[in-house]
Amino acid sequence: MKLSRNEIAERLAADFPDGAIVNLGIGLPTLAADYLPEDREIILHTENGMLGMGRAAAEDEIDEDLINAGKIPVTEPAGASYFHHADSFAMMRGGHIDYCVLGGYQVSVTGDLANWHTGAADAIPAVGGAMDLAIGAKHVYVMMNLFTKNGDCKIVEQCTYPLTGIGTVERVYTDMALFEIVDGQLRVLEIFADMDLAALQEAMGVQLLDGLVAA
Amino acid sequence: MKLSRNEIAERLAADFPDGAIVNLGIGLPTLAADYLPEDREIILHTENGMLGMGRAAAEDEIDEDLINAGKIPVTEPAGASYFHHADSFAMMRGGHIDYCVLGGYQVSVTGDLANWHTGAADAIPAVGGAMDLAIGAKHVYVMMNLFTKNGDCKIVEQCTYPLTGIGTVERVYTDMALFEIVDGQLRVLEIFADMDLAALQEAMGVQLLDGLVAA
Amino acid sequence: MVNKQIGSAAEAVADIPDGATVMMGGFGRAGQPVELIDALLEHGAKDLVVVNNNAGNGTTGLAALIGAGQVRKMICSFPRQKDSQIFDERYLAGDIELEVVPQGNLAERIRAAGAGVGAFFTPTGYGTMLAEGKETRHIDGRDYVLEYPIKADFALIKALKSDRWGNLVYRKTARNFGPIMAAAATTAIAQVDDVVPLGELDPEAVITPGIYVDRVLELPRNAPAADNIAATATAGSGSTAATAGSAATAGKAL
Amino acid sequence: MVNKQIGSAAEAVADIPDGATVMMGGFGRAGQPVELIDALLEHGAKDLVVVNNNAGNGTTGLAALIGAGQVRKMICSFPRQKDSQIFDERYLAGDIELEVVPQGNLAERIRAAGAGVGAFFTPTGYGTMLAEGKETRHIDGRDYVLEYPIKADFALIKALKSDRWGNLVYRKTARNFGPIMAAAATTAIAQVDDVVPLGELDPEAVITPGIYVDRVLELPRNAPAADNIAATATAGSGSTAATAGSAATAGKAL
Repeated sequence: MKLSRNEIAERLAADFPDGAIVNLGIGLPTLAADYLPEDREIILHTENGMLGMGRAAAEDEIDEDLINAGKIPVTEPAGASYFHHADSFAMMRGGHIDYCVLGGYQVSVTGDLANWHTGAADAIPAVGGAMDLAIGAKHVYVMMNLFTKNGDCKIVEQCTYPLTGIGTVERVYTDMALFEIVDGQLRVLEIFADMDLAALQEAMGVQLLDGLVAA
Repeated sequence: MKLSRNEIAERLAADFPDGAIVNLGIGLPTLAADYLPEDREIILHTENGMLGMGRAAAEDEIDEDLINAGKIPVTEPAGASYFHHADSFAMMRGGHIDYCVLGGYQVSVTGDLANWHTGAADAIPAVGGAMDLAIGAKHVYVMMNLFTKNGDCKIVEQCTYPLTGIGTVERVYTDMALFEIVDGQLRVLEIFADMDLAALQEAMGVQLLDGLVAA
Repeated sequence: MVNKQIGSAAEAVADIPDGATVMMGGFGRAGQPVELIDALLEHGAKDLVVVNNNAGNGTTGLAALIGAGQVRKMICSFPRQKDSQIFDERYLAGDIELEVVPQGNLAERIRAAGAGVGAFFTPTGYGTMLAEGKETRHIDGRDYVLEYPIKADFALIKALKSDRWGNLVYRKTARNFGPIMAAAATTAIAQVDDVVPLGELDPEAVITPGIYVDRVLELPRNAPAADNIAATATAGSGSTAATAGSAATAGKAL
Repeated sequence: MVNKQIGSAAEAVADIPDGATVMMGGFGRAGQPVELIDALLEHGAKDLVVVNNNAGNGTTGLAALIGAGQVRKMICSFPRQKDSQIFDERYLAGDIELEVVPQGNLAERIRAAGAGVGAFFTPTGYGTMLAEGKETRHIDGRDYVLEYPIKADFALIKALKSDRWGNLVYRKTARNFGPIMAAAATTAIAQVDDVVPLGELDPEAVITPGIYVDRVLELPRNAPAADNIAATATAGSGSTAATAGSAATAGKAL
């Protein structure tokens, strides 16, 4: 059994503590916004200049001046504030965002992240705010499937794609397991797939430390 | 005949064009605020975070949250805006202020300015915003008496006091004459004192170019 | 008396020369100075260096400018998008230069230009291909890359309201690059929904003080139906729409 | 639920340890967090490095803190004033260190700390004794000095209003160093006239987003006469005044 995209998002969202300030990267990570625990106040930051961002706007709430980093219309809840782009990225670079969640092409066992460029010769490079988020948040989480469609493990000894940030990823939430990287060591915290640690390690082809909590 | 402090301020204020954005340094330069031509809009900047600053506050207008760089209560006219200290000095450093007027201990013939420190061993150094203004404004004007009480000329070949800025002064408004420094050359534009160029040059002891406009 | 209001988009951009560096505000549609960009297209200046977060979407605005061959180089963070086909084509054909900058470095470099900072050390991008060849330094336990300011000759931005001094307030996430681009450009041109009398903007809420703004063009967003039709009918020309906008406010005491 | 409001000035500063670097907002009286400074005096933390524009005036506030021997070093732009006698005396006796920084470099170094900038080249001070021994560089026709961020463990600032998230609005020139100090400190403590319900502050006019603020202390400025007397009577202790402040708003729905 593997987790669906929504289930990964839900598992991830459960880990934000009350009061956490969180930036959800465009694409897959945005899903986590739908699963924020209702008994906690999670404050969302969006790179295009808003703190306390609301949920996606309903049809009749759409306002072209109020969008998230993925350019999707959102809402303005109580407590929101706006600021310009330099202030918004100062917030990241200055280490004020508690958590950011990014998608990933590859994560290395020491926490390097590659998520912006396939390295293909004819690819047009486009980085957006990924590198700023990767180095800026206090806790950088990655959310992705563990294997590519071709069956390649996306957690690797060393990234082969161009890097986004070095030694920055702290946790990787995947469809098959949850990983933590501490002091350059990769540890499994939970396995969702129907396999044990040894089988997971063999499938992945990288050294795994046991961080599983006995059920 | 020499100009009084108020007359220097009036002569200086007459040179700001309509729409000029001006920072008047604390002390003597602040006097110019009283002589701004009424038919022109001169917009005052104060380093402590206000653009479009008003005149000194009357007794019943005093508000401790509304002061100028000299900590004197001022007023808030229409068109004013507030900003924090980093934004205020970015405005200077970025070259957005049209004119700043500073007091001076010494100005060199090439436009160096000394106005913050006597160099005395037991003096406590205090610079404030002087160095930022000296390098930041598009046009840096100095307003001072030409001679010290001891009779030393304050326009000198080379400053002996510690510098505030290098090659930055464009005009010097004094009680005896108005000077301009262009391309490292000192030129007299007007003489207020009852003497001719040769006499002024002899009194000052520095080389003067003739920039006097025939009356 | 200071009055920065200008009558039409065409007039606002008329002196942008070939070879100019032009910043354009906006993140997606929010804050995009559509009519000013359209006017620049019509004006025809060539060989432009354009600074924007993206490299044009669809077939209008910046995309149209690129399509018309007016842009020599793009400086942006995120050129490749679903609908960036005009840029993509030009780029892959080698017809346009591209400098990709991480978005926060882009913003900070623009900010540095306005703030008179000569260069700064940023941790963003360190060790990546976007920092290749750049000076690096280890400071206080962290690795940094040295980045330089991005200045512009002109900035085209959009705000909500202005007064005749050019003080600007923005609206929601449409603020984005506007304030820093206005400060980084020699000449900043703002299109606004509404020019209000001096003193009507809250001094505590002015985001871009007028010192940074050179020209203000009023183009009412929520104008009465008749005006809206006029504005739509002339989209692309800019100047007529702008005239309509000015006419709508001609009676105001500024 | 996030609620950053704290009950008293004493509580707000209770964990400031000896040796801490403490930023204090204010330019003259405007924006000076008087009660928080008084509480720090009473708290008694020693060996402090204090960052402020000045080095204390008269015999209260920062001057009193210096007089009590709690400050090891001042980082400021303008220590010497007509009424800075307490600092002057200590300094001339060699009892306190002084780092004089041009005011704009001070502001930009504080801003850099909050913005994660490792260092920056500034033209201010180049060629002067305040740049002696510092790295310089010629960039694009101008000379610059390399300056480093000033970080703090704590910032004590004053604002007009807050909500329970710590969003702040300021008032007139009392804004000054508040926003940048809040961002540069690990723990930012703001005293405000009024804590209002979440959603009551205009999101366009919030100057310091709550992300930068850790503790909010309500001390009504224009409280009814009775409260004013209480606040005045306890000036210097801080905690009782603060309790009065909290009581005044206890009935509010936050």
